[in-house]
Amino acid sequence: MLDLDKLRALAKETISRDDIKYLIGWRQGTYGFRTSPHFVGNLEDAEQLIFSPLCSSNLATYLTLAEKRPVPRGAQPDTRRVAIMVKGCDSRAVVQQLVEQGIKRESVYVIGCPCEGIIDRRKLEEKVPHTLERVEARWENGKIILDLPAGRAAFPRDEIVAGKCLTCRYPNPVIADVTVGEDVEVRGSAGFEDINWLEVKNAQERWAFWRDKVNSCIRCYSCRNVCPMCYCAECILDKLNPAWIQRSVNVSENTAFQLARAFHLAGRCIECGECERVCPVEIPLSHLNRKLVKEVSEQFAFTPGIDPEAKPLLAGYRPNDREAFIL
Amino acid sequence: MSSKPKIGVYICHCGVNIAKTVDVEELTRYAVRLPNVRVARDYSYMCSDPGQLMIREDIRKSGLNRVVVASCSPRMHELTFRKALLEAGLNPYYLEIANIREHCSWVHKDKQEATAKAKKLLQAAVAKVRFLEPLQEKEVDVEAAALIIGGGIAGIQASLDIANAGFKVYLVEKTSSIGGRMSQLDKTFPTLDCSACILTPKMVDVASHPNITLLAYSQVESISGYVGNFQVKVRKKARYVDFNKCTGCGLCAEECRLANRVKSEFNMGMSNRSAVYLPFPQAVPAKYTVDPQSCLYLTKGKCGKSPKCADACPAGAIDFEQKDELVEFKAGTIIVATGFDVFDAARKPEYGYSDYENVLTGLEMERIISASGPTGGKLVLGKGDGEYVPKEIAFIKCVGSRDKSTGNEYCSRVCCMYIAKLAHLVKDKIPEANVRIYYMDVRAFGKGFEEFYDRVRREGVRYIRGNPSEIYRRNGKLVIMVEDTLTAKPLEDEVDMVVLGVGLEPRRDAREVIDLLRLSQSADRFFLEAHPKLAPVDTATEGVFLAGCAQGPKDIPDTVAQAKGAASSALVLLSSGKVKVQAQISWVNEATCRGCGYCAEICPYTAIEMVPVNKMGHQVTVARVNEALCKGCGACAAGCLSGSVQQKSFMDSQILPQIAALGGKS
Amino acid sequence: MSENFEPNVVAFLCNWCSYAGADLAGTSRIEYPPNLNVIRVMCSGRVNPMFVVNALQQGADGVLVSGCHPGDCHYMEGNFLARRRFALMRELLNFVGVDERRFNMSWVSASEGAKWKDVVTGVVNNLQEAGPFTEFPRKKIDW
Amino acid sequence: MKLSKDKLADFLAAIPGKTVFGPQLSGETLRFTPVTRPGNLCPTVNNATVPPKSVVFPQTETMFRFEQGATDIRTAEPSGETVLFGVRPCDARAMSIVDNVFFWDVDDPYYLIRRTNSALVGLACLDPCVNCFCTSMGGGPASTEGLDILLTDLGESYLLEVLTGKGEMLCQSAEKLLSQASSADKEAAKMLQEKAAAQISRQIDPSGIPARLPALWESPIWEKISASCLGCGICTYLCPTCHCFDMQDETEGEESRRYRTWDSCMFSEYTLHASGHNPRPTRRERTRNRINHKFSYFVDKFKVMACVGCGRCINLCPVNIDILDILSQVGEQAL
Repeated sequence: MLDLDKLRALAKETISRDDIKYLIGWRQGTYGFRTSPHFVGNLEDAEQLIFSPLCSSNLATYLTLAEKRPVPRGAQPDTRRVAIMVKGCDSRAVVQQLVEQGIKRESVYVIGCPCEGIIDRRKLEEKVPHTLERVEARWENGKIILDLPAGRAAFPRDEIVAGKCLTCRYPNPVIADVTVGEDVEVRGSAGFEDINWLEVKNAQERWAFWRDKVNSCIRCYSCRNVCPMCYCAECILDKLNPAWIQRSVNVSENTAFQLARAFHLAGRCIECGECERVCPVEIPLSHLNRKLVKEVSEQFAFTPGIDPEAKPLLAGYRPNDREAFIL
Repeated sequence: MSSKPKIGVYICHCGVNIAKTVDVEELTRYAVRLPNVRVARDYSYMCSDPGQLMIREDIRKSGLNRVVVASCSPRMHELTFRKALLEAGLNPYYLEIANIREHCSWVHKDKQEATAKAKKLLQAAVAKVRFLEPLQEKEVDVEAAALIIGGGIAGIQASLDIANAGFKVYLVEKTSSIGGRMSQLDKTFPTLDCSACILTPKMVDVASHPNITLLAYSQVESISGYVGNFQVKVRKKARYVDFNKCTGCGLCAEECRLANRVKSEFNMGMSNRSAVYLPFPQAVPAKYTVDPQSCLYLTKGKCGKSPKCADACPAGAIDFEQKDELVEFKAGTIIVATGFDVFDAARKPEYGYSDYENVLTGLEMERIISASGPTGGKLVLGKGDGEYVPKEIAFIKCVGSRDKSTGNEYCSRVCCMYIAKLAHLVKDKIPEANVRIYYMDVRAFGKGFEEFYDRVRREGVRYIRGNPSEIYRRNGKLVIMVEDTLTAKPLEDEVDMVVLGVGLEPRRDAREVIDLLRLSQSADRFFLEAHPKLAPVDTATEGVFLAGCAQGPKDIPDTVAQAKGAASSALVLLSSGKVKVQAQISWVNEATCRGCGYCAEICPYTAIEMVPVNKMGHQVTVARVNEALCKGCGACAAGCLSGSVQQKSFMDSQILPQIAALGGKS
Repeated sequence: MSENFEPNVVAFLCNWCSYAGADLAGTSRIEYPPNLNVIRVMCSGRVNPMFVVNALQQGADGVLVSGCHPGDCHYMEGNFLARRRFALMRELLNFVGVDERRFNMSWVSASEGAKWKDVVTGVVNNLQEAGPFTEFPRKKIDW
Repeated sequence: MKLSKDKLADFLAAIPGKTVFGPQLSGETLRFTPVTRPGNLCPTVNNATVPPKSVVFPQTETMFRFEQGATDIRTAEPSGETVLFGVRPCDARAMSIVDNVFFWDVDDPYYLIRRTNSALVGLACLDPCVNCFCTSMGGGPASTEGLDILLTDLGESYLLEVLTGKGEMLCQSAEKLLSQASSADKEAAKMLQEKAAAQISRQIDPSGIPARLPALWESPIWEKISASCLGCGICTYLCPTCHCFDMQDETEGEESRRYRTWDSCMFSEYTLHASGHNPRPTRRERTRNRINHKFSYFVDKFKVMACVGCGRCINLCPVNIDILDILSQVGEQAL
């Protein structure tokens, strides 16, 4: 079990260093089961730092989301490191950002947090609706313990964790300058049970499934904006000249948008599941990503976000890549 | 950006080639209605002078700033029309071609369907041309040197022509001597010149030419760069003989412990040489080479007490410490003249080439008949006391040519005549011999060929039409099973020897050359020329030309002619000293580039580098294209996630309108 | 599907092999169905997989991407890069329920005019069976 | 009046010549879509994820059509009459607030037609969500502002209060399906409504906010609040009072249309000039604008806050940016 005092002490020590700009972690949210990204800039902020099964956000997004304001003439940009707390999946995002030169190794200080699974708020709220009081949670002996207003409750991990955690192969950070807590056992399935059921349906059934989902997309772009791999200064899908995708919201443009988003993550998606978590209309976006993860793994034996020195999948090839589909 | 598009559309009838199937008048009426089209005209031959004049006049008078030509493939006349634009003062890249001939009128019969398709193709071209941007053609200097790969007659001829024109030539030959296949031939058809007599003077010219650097016993290791600026790396294999000290006296070979115990490649394994050898007496350079595959010292590390060759060499030229040497140089142009391999007769087991020693290939027969060959020019069979003069001699043609079972559907072009020549030489040496030739067809198409064929028949050589099915041995004789297809009678023909007219095949290591130079192969696996008729010595790789049998089977005159053609093409580059580089290359919008480096990883030419730039006071990395290295494939553009890398003339903003035009129901 | 359905196919051909192969089919007067229209690119490596999605949106019933045979790419590697990209795009389209006959890829060399005809005929015949693309074309709804 | 629940289908069917929109499942979430089978209606669970503003102010709406090169335009067909069934009081109130904008200096013709052609049948909120704070914003679970009819769920039947002439017209066609409500029914409804109001535990007094905001323009709170903002469109797209739109042209062949589609001030390109300059360059300025627009500029112009306390932005923000938390920070900040 994670000792919060130790975590906060580490955070204080870290932000006191001259070469650290600030630390990105999590804090308790404003109500119920929410947590929020927390930017620790001083010792006081560090007191609110937590790490628990409720810490859903992939903070690696903030490494590339940070806006670069113009540096006044004569001044120097602040190039100090950003300290960041990462779960296993989040750490893969950091590695992939390194592969893609989105960040530099010397500009981040990675605090690894081994993770036994993150609560899916929707699953939990179904079991425990109408919770306004702030709730704390922790892992204990394979269960998740919640201090609910009505008293302590223990839930079997697999009942309330996010789908991504059930197939997680990297609960322990793959990159870290310092680690808090002990490494945990890999419990996620290596299979693709989450999408196999959809794959076996016929094309009409699959389209019926997706049309229904995509039809409800409101194009709020939260899936894209939350993605730690989506950090183009100007997204190609926002361009008006040429307009790859029109602004009108309908099945055609929505489908094209979601296909483009998924395809742009081919060989890059590190399965943090944030796109699906944030979707306000609950489109199972991870399915699209997972399908590509499956193909990338089966066809090319490739897993992104593991090796900072890896060559990007779609920037290379093997002469003997599968080509049974080619006429 | 440029001003509002004013498009001229020019629709070619191509005589009846297009007009017969596509309603060109209807197409013209349709074109005028397309957005931004100012003028649309049709004409019988748009590529003709009056056709081009029509375009130029319209540009001048109507102020057109974009041109669409609906005609043949852009691979035919894109350059023609670009020139017309340029002459009229318009940027030549404001042109788009709609291919309504090869992709439409020639492949469809129904006039209505073909016209409808032509409309779509035209609409797409108009959609694209609106978004085209002017491009500038840049020039780079051409390094005044040529690389020629292969030292056969093609490579020799090309080298001499280029060297005589005053340019530097690097001639790279894999074996220890130039001369190639021609040096193995006895006489040449149909004139019966002595092959060596006409070849060796040229070989000597090569060796002594001040402009030619001969790199024999060498192989090209790598080629990078681009037309005008190829960086070449050649591996000079160790000869274990000091090139400068060796006088070619041959004492080493005489003293070699393996003297007469190593099969001679030059004589097709029918005679023996030493482990240190000169492949044939007239070899150029006339320098000995230690064969690392057989030399006792090199294979076993020991040769008696000391290698006898070294002891024997008065010049002290033997040097077992010699290492391969890498030579690097720049070349502006490259000629590939790597020649051919003969068909491996063992792949036709029914002819018993592997089983019966009296079944020979044509090239082996050349060596036997040659005065410099294993028998000194005597045509005899058997050895020692069993030696006898063959009386019954058969030739079989099309072995490994025109034969689907071997994968070689093509005609090797030389077999008909070299067999006629060999038959003549046999009759010359053994007048009483019975010579017959089994054939499918006789193709005597060249200058003097038919006359020679006639002469050989008059000399008593019998031509029997039929493709033998099997050869077997009976009572010490060879029996040919064959059906005479003119009389429809099965024959069992008993002979003393059989000569197989084996065909020509691509070099077995052709793949290496392909990888080296990014060449393509045609269906017959020989190297593909840029155009079978109009660019027969060019390749898809700019600045690289083909000569000789590397491109396809041909006889000596054709080879020499093509070598001269390739030399002339190379000289065009070398003597102009400049070459235009691609204008349709990639370009990076540094403002939106996220610096991920995918494009740089993708680029097969390392034409993209990641460079640091200052954006609002922050150091960031962006991609940048080296314009001289970029070949304009556009793979980077398709791989860029933010659309920041674009290929000029093939930009997203130009292709998406094409897609829209083709997708729409017209 | 109805025999009369005439599919609309957008094809992306590399300049050096497939476009030249299609030219050769023309020069050789090899007849094939008129349902396929070609966009010329220099290399199959230029074809952004999103072009396929875009073509389907813009009214194509099917898409063909054709390049040089492996190892023959004029630019050495473009077709290999394209092969990977489209292997994935094909699976993704299939996963959302787009009939797999709608996306095709082929290797056609400059000397394979006859193969080009076979490819076009095959693609068109398959799409005739698959019928019009109705899943997510841009429609004039609301117009 | 009273409407028995088993007669709801008949009631909806009796409305002549009007399209009925109601909360129905679209994908995994509720939104207002045309009702084809009343059985699909989900009026009893939580409020719709997408507010009913999408009916009178569709996310994508054609304005007019034109042909390339032509000089005349063809305006869109006027939409038919609609009934919005099951509208929550907060969302109805939001529509009245948005009316201020679209009927301000000129009447927006597209909105005008859709709005005047629609009747709103409300449903009192008897089981508010955790993040509802309508009572703090001048509304309540049974607020009638903007509604033509208000229904209160009595278990077997709805208590039906006709609020406007439009509401009366609706009932006329279904007169036979309605029965008189007893005073006990009315009493029961009132009890339920009061209980619901009491259940709303998130409270704030926003009255001081408009005055404080201008003084906090350069306050560091904006930097802090926006630090975790992803810049997505959830809080604005799903806000019942947000009403910004972008206009674009689409062309197919020779035919084009101009349409408008929701836009969000949280997007970086919202204020991006063609020159590349952006007056709201970072999420700090955008977050500040969102709060100022709702609680300062709108109040200046229309004397009402552009927030009804529906709680959607709190529920759905991916990173727990909580508008009540922002307001309390604004309220607590030293000026």
